[in-house]
Amino acid sequence: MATVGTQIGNLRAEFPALHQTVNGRPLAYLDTAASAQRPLQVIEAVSEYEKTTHANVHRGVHSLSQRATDLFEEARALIAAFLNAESEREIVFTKGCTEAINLVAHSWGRQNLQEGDRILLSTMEHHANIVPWQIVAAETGATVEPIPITDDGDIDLLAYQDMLDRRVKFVGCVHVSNAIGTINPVEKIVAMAKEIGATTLVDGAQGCPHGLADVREIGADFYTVSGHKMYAPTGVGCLYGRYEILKSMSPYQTGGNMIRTVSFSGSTFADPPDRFEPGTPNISGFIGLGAAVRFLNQVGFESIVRHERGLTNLVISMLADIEGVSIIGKPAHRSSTISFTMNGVHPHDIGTVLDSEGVAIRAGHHCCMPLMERLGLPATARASFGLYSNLEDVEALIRGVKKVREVFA
Amino acid sequence: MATVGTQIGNLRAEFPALHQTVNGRPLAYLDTAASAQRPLQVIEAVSEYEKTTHANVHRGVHSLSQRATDLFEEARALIAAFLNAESEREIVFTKGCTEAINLVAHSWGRQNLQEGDRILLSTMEHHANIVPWQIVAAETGATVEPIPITDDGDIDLLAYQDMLDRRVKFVGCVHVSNAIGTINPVEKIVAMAKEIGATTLVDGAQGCPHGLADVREIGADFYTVSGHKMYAPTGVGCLYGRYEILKSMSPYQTGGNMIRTVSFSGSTFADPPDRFEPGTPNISGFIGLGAAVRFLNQVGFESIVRHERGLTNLVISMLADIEGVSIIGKPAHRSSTISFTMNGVHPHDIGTVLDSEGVAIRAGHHCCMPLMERLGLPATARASFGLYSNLEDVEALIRGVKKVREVFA
Amino acid sequence: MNDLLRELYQEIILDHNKSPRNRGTVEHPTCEAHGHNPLCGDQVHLGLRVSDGKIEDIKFEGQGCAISVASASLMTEAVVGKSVEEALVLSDEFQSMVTGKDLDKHFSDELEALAGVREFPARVKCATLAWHALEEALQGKDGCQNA
Amino acid sequence: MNDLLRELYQEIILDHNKSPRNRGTVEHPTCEAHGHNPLCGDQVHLGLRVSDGKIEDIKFEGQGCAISVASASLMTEAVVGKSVEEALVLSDEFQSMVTGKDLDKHFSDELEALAGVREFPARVKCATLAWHALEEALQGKDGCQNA
Ligand SMILES: Cc1ncc(COP(=O)(O)O)c(C=O)c1O
Ligand SMILES: Cc1ncc(COP(=O)(O)O)c(C=O)c1O
Repeated sequence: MATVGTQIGNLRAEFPALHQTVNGRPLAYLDTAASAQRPLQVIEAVSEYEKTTHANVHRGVHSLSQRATDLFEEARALIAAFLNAESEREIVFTKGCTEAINLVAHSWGRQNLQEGDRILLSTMEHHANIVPWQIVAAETGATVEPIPITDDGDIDLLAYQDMLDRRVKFVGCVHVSNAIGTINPVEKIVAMAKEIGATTLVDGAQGCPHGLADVREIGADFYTVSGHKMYAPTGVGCLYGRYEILKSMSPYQTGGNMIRTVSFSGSTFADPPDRFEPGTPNISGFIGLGAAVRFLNQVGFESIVRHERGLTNLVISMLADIEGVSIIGKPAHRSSTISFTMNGVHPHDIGTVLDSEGVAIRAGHHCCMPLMERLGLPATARASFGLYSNLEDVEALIRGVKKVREVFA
Repeated sequence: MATVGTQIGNLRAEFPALHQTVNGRPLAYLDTAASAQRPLQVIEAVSEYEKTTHANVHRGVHSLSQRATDLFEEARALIAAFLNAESEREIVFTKGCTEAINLVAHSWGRQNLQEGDRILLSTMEHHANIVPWQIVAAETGATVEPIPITDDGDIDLLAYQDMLDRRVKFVGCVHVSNAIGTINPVEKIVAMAKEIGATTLVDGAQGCPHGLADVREIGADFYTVSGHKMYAPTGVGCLYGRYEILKSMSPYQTGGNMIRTVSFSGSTFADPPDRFEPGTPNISGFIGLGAAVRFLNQVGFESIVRHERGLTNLVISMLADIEGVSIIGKPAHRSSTISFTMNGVHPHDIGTVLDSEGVAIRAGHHCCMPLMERLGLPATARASFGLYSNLEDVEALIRGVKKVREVFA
Repeated sequence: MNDLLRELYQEIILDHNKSPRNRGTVEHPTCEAHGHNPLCGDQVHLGLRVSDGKIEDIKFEGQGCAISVASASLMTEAVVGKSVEEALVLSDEFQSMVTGKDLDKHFSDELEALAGVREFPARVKCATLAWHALEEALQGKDGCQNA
Repeated sequence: MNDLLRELYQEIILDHNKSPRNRGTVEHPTCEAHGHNPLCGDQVHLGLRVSDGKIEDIKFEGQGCAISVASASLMTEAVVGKSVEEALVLSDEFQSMVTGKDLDKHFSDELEALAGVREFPARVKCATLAWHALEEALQGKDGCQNA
């Protein structure tokens, strides 16, 4: 047990936000699935840029603008390599994972869906990968249907197989469930969808921080990324899209930089990724994303995953030992996110008691209302671990859960 | 002349990016209209947040999330007061001015425009306030028409008056031209549009940095803001909308946080501003925007405007003295942006020669192709001044322009 | 347990959470309302029978955290038998208390038990959910102001 | 004037900018192409008469900065009389030179005059605009590869 927490434990010093007390207790930040803390390397890449290099990108002949553009495009190259994309041109910068999905639903969806077409989404999707499809379905006459899940919290592949027919034009699936931690077999899900010619999107918000994001291995047409879940700043994310499919799509948001020509009689548009990036981008944020990729590459996912898995297994076994605690789901593969409930105690009250002990967890529906309904739960308490989590965090959580028991004895 | 540059000159120390050499010369950053540099106060508000407070907002019961939410909503209150909005609920956070306009075109436009309706936009609009309207016009059957401008670079109010009839449903106008510096009489333009019942949007990207943004005085239904032009980080902006009109609009992007309920049989949506803010917002960026507003309030627009006006008048008179230099436009009111051309020298070459002297200006169409066409110019050179600009900047510019003359003798 | 937490989860609260009073449905309700907190999923459904401007009966159903359940339970006890006007004044005062706007006003021991929520801004909405529903039931367009 | 700038704006460049060669239109062109840099608005229109695989005539029109105008002018001089294949090889080599990919290869004095652009990444596109148009004219679907 002692080894689990020490493998990459010295990295913790790199995360300033972790070193504080909350309600008089050392902070145990177990809300990494909602948003990760940033290493100094990322924070400083951003402030260094602001202090030395800032200028608008792409449009300037002056040196500062050129340097800013170079850093910005370097970030694109870094994330392209991180995702194992074939080229930087396949990376569209967005403000987050939500925007990336909206872009696909709007541009690809309205262009390609029609009356009677079927859109399949897993029951465990985040609202970000449900609501945009409901909107496009209402506009086009397509239907949105949930792919069932098993009681263990896995996608029911047999039921999915049965749903597939030629009218299925789109399949969307979360890579890793933010609510219950399931790692979905997205290669298989994508391959099955491809057999009937459907277009596919994998919501990679929770896949990227755990080293699972290899777009060529996964094979989906689209893969969406959220920066702040992978140790980068808020306000950045990206859409990976196969170049051919991006190239076939009409613009989403429009304005400066995405055009070729504008006149009042009509406008023409640039090639991807520019076509989808109007306006001044979040330059400092994307430079922060590049720094986060560098940081993750340096640490290496092998040790990150080993570390997170060790802590996760430990927490599951320790929670299971506490009377009245239920761990939600028993998926075949799980990331470092654990949802649980306690007999007779609402998750919100769990959250408040834990917070009074310095333990930060999330309580609620985790933007997954359909999943909650399927599980028959109004809400869960969720503890999620990152590369900086350690044994003290685990101990604080377990102590806190026992305190909940006491309060609600 | 000596007093002009010294009024608020000590503020310059607050802007680290200004204190560097470029191509062996002290940087003269005259590209503020493209993107302003940030004061330390803003840079540090962001990094301090990252180091001490970061967590996802709105959805957490834990203390960090509550503190992050408080800071985030404080930023909304600061910008609401800055714009003199009636309430924070009228402020929708976006990733920039471009997105704010796209939101209006998409949500308000598709809901309210139909075949035969007319959309009027000034000839000097930025592409961000043209292309989205072309898209919505193509979808709804409305038409987009340019409001003419005079040779001086002012909106032709008589011609505008003649265009107004009951079929005009929307009027969009830039507050301050980013290309030639015209300050438009937007109160009057809005009032005229209101008389025939049209909805109005003022693109305030270049109005905010000069203290012109008072939404109640202007009276428009919508006013759009770009953070990075007002000394805040990139990746943030906002849409001001009268609450009643926001309330009437259907969602734009969709996903988490903007919903009331989600199920596969249908979803319902939250009230504004939440309705328009799906996903994790750019928390640190908006906190930076709040810090920028605080900074501007401390400095005070009276001295900022006096300072910028002094430098601008000086530059215009000095440039006019140089053989072969033409200043573009002679608007009734001008902000601190000056476009110019030089006989026999393309603006790009001006930009390159100036850069070799450490002077950063912009050269091109400034995302205003229709304006350039109206002016009969392929491009201009543009120098733009901010609150930190000083006499050395002016001298460097003039020296640089003389050097251009030499090179292209 | 630290002091703030003890203030929040007082005996009265825990008791009303475990054994909520007035849970169920009113026979022949004259007005109803539904409260919902989309951030956490808490739900409360209120049924009232108001006659001659007086709340004769009030019951609630729903699910939520200890604070919202206890608050709903305490609210029903506090307003049953009161006039509509009295109930609305009490609602106002209660909300001032839990949002910290009014620190002086004192309440019955029962309602005062919820004062601890002040120190937990994320939980204020839990405490006010049932009261908002009450106001809506009494004033809303489907309400029974004139019943 | 600093050295890099002098390297960029060499006499030859300034001369070709002031007095571009082969400006105008070709009679009976066999292929044409249009180049456009949306970032700065530079435009170049090329007309060629290719016969028996040889560029018999080439002319350009358009507007742009000194670099793009001089580059178009120098390009037309360099390729006229050459075979399509030779012109395409030269185009490749020229682009390697100005992007800094090939620092060893040497050119005629005229073309070599554009090497200074290497140090100005923002201007590389100006120097290659006409050459891209040339490639498109010779290879594009409306081109005259087989003319
Ligand atoms: C007048 C005007 N409108 C709109 C924009 C677009 O703003 P942003 O790039 O922040 O989206 C700009 C800036 O480029 C501008 O100057
Ligand atoms: C699985 C999943 N998808 C999508 C999102 C939305 O990401 P963002 O908030 O960055 O837009 C999240 C995060 O909340 C998530 O966990």
